[in-house]
Amino acid sequence: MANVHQFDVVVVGAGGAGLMAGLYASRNAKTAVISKLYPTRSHTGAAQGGISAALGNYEEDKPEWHMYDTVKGSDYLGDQDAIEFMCNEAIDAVLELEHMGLPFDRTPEGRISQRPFGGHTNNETGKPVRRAAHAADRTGHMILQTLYQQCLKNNVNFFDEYQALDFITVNGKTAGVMAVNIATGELHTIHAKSVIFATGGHGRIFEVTSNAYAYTGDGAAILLRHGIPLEDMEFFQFHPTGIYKLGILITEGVRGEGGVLINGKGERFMPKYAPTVKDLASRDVVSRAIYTEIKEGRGVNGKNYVYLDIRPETVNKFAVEDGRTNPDGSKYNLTAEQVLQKLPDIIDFCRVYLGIDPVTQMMPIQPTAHYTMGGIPTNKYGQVVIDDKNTVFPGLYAAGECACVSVHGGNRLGTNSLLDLVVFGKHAGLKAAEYAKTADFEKLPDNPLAESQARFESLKNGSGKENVFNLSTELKNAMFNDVGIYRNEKDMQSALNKVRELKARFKDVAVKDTGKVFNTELLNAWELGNLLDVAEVVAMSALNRKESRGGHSREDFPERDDKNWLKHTLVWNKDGKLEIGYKAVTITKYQPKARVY
Amino acid sequence: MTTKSRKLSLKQRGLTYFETQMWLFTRLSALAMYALILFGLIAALVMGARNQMDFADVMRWAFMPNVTHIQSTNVPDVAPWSSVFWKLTAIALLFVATAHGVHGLVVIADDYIASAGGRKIARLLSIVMMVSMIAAGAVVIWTS
Amino acid sequence: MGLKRDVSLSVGLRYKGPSGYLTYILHRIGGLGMAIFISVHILSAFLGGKTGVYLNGIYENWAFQIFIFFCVLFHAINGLRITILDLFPKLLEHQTEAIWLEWAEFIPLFGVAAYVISSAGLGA
Amino acid sequence: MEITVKIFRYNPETDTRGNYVTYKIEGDENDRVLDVLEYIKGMRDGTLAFRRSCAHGVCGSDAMRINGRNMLACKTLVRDVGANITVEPILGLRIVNDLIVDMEPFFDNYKKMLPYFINESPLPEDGRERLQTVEDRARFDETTKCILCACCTTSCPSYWANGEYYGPAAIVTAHRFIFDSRDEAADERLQILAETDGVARCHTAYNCTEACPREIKVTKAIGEVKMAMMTGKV
Ligand SMILES: Cc1cc2nc3c(=O)[nH]c(=O)nc-3n(C[C@H](O)[C@H](O)[C@H](O)COP(=O)(O)OP(=O)(O)OC[C@H]3O[C@@H](n4cnc5c(N)ncnc54)[C@H](O)[C@@H]3O)c2cc1C
Ligand code: HEM
Ligand code: SF4
Ligand code: F3S
Ligand code: FES
Repeated sequence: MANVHQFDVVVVGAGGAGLMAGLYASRNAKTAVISKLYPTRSHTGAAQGGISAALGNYEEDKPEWHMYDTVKGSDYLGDQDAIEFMCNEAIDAVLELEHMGLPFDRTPEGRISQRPFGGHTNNETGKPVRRAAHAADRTGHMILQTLYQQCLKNNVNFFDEYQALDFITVNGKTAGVMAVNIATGELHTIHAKSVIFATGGHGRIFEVTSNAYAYTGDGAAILLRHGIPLEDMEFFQFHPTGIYKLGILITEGVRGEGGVLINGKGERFMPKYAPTVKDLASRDVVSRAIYTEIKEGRGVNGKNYVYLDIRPETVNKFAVEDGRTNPDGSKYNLTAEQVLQKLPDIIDFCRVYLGIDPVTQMMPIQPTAHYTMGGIPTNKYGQVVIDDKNTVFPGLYAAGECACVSVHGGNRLGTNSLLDLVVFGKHAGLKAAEYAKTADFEKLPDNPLAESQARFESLKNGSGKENVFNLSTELKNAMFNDVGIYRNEKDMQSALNKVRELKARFKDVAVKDTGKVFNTELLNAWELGNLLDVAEVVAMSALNRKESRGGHSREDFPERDDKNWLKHTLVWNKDGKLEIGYKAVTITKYQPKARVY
Repeated sequence: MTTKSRKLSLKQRGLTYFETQMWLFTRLSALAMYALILFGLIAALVMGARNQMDFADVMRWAFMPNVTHIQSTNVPDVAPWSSVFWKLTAIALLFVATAHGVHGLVVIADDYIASAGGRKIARLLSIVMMVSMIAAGAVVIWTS
Repeated sequence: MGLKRDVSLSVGLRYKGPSGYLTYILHRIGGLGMAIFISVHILSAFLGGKTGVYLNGIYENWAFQIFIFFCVLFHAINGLRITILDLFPKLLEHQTEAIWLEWAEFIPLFGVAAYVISSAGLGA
Repeated sequence: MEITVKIFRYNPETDTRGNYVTYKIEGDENDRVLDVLEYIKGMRDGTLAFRRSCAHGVCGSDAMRINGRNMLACKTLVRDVGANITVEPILGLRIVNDLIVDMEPFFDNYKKMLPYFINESPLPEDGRERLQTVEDRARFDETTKCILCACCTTSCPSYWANGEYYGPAAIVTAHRFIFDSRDEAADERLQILAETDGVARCHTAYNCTEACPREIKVTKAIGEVKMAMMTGKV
């Protein structure tokens, strides 16, 4: 058989999670990393603000506080064993990145610099604490680069611009993946003992999003087709501050540095919604606050946006009001130079896309679809678990945004995702290599390519009535408007119907390009198929959960309901029909209580 | 915590590499040529170039102050130009310009010759060219 | 499969950079021109006789002289810019101004010289 | 407003040379050129091939020549370039399909720079971070911004002439490590760059600096590397 490669471990995806997994797996096993984008193009590179760890480089901080904040941030839906594990590993994980050469910003003592971020607090005073380790406003970029560089140093095998199309399983065990070499159009079989999925999120189901074009939920959709459930897919994070209309992210670090949100009347409105931490409340809270302001007619010029203000005079004025000081107790005083130096990329985005200068003008922002809390269910070692009893699927792992451990529960705290990548990426890599040591290669089916080929062929041979671009636009609009920040029964039902209608129409999609070399049209169509599959799960899970929690807030059920809904949703695909089940939340130290910021 | 400053040895910093040395030489020789040309130009002016000669003559003189060049001007007294000093100056300029120019040719040749063998040949040829040019030029200057 | 990487002169010149390609290519042409000229010149002086006179004839042609002067002047001015910027990378901020300055020096100097040489050449 | 877009097309399976196709579409002056391309791909001709991912200038996928100059399609707005837009692939790399070029040679050069942190000395005893002053960190800040988009290298006349030249992007990467006070292999990298295809190939043409979408002062960084070679101070 042509184009068959054999590796102990194959990692699908070369973002932060995939590279970390690849790096660790390759130390103990023969490992390949395949990625549909060149690794440095992965969306981890877009992460701006920082990675959290209770290093305490400026002020006192503890992993327990980090854990509590994360649990609270998750609206008590996060599994506390996993959260504790992650927060305890955080310090070493960040230090390891530093040892790998990551150029963090520095404190005057030469240590890793940290900044405040939404939801990170000193548990004793309730005040914001500096926990986000950062490299200017391109922390993710530096993590991605550093990990890729370390992989090069360790001679990890890369298959760049290979898109995984299918997962191969034999006798309920992992046997490898199928991928297309985008540059030649050839299908390849990668025979492996362990497979790690790290394919990122699926934010492209929404109209306004900070996510990359590549965020099409490939990993989740592939596994869903193989009977593996998806967990908590109703929880999608809307980041409060995306550039108006474009959705490009303005990091929370802006508010960490003292920026404030201003409504159309020129008032700062966050104190109304979060009296203690104000603009630094967790994301779901801030997004809802902005949305409420807009709905109640206090958007700017009656439009769907408000302002984010980082002009030094505003920041310093409110710093006095809030009693914010420097770590040494001196007066907090932000200068224009500091803004330029700490947030260079943000300044650049504003200049390029808005034509404004944030040092002298306010930025028009609106909430933007940002992060997938749900995903492929795993335990804290990255092993994929396929039911409510946490049964492990042999040889299958997932990490990063496509996975749901779940450490983010109903709402992720800023900077916890990058941490999630490195911590669980590492453990998934270790476990996958360990499994490969003991397991044997499964015998490949006679023609492993058959199914993918058939799928591809049917895409190419559709009747050609439907247009990919139109279908995806309709999908994104339906999802953004009806399964967005505020949700209700009627809208979600209509979105679900819409998705199903689109799925039916997708069968007749037109693909004109018959070439082999970089046939992006065909691949885009294939990705749309994934988006539709994933969107259906999202809409269905959301419709099903009759309460408000974290990123999922329903107008018809505005309260959190711990009695009935303190549980994870699991959705399976059983022969084309979705089935819903549940899984208990692991609660160890912190019992659910009301969540106020 | 203090700011770290390191100093690398010649070898460590790559200065023992031919390419780096020639890079530096190209720039230094450029400055040297300016200096020598200016020197010749001033000499020409001092010796009466202002009213007896045309533009081309001055240029010729400036770029290579040897006897043959000066003979073709109207300067009455060419005798000092036969001195060893001016001969050596002219030869120095010749040497610097030739080395600079020939290495420049090598750089250009490298751009269009990718094979290691081809590059070797180009280099060999250029060394031959440089040596013969300097030798021939020196003979002309010295004997004129 | 695929198209070759060759970048032709005209494609390169159409690239809308900060005149980087133009100065680069003119510097090259200038250097090459001078190198050829000097070799020919030395050769002619060294050989003398008939061939010498013949070679002399080529480069004493006024049009050739304008070309050589162009080579010398452009190469010298641009070379000075490169030398200064290379030895003091801090000054690179002023690259654009440097290129402007370069043209401001080159154009009048070359214009005058070309006029002098050509009128002398045509007059003779 | 009406936007006229002239796009370089090359189908590797049928064409022996590229040609230009013009599309007229309705658009907004605040659209990104990438949006325009997406629209053309979506509604006019699905076979149009180009790379893209992040859509906001941080992944480096979509370097192309827009109106004759290297830019990221996602970081260029219609209002910046006007309603007549010409889009062509970047120069100096093999064109494989429409706007897509073969990036392998580019990344090969990157990989020659030992593009990873090297420090074999023992870690601090307390297991904490290696210390670095704010000034030392600032020393190489700018070159850490590189997203390997190849805008610089493919605008460099020297690279056009000679694909063996490592190119400005690779030197930027080397700079990021050479001037990192924690890294210990500055000498090895300088020696690699001292070879025939290293910094000596840079003729200070400055196209690279002008092309860099991350506003890295590329020529200056190269100049600093050259000076480090001369003075040995890093
Ligand atoms: C604008 C923005 C800012 C953010 N800022 C922060 C922050 O400050 N702090 C924080 O903690 N988090 C932040 N996040 C979230 C965080 O960056 C992401 O969740 C995280 O980077 C995801 O990493 P990943 O490794 O899972 O996926 P990615 O880095 O996206 O990698 C996915 C990989 O999978 C590959 N892939 C996908 N599908 C396939 C396929 N079918 N075949 C082969 N390969 C495939 C892709 O090529 C890619 O290499 C931010 C996110 C965004 C969008
Ligand atoms: C005042 C006189 C001169 C100055 C200031 C000067 C300056 C320079 C500089 C700085 C370079 C390096 C360009 C680079 O690598 O980027 C160079 C290259 C070159 N020089 Fe000169 N030079 C002068 C005279 C000459 C002469 C007399 C010759 C011919 C014999 C010559 C031939 C060349 C050639 C062939 C190159 C290579 C061009 C290239 O790499 O593209 N130069 N010159
Ligand atoms: S230096 Fe700038 S132009 Fe060059 S690859 Fe890096 S980001 Fe792109
Ligand atoms: S364009 Fe090229 S020649 Fe040098 S200054 Fe930039 S690398
Ligand atoms: S799409 Fe990422 S840089 Fe343009």
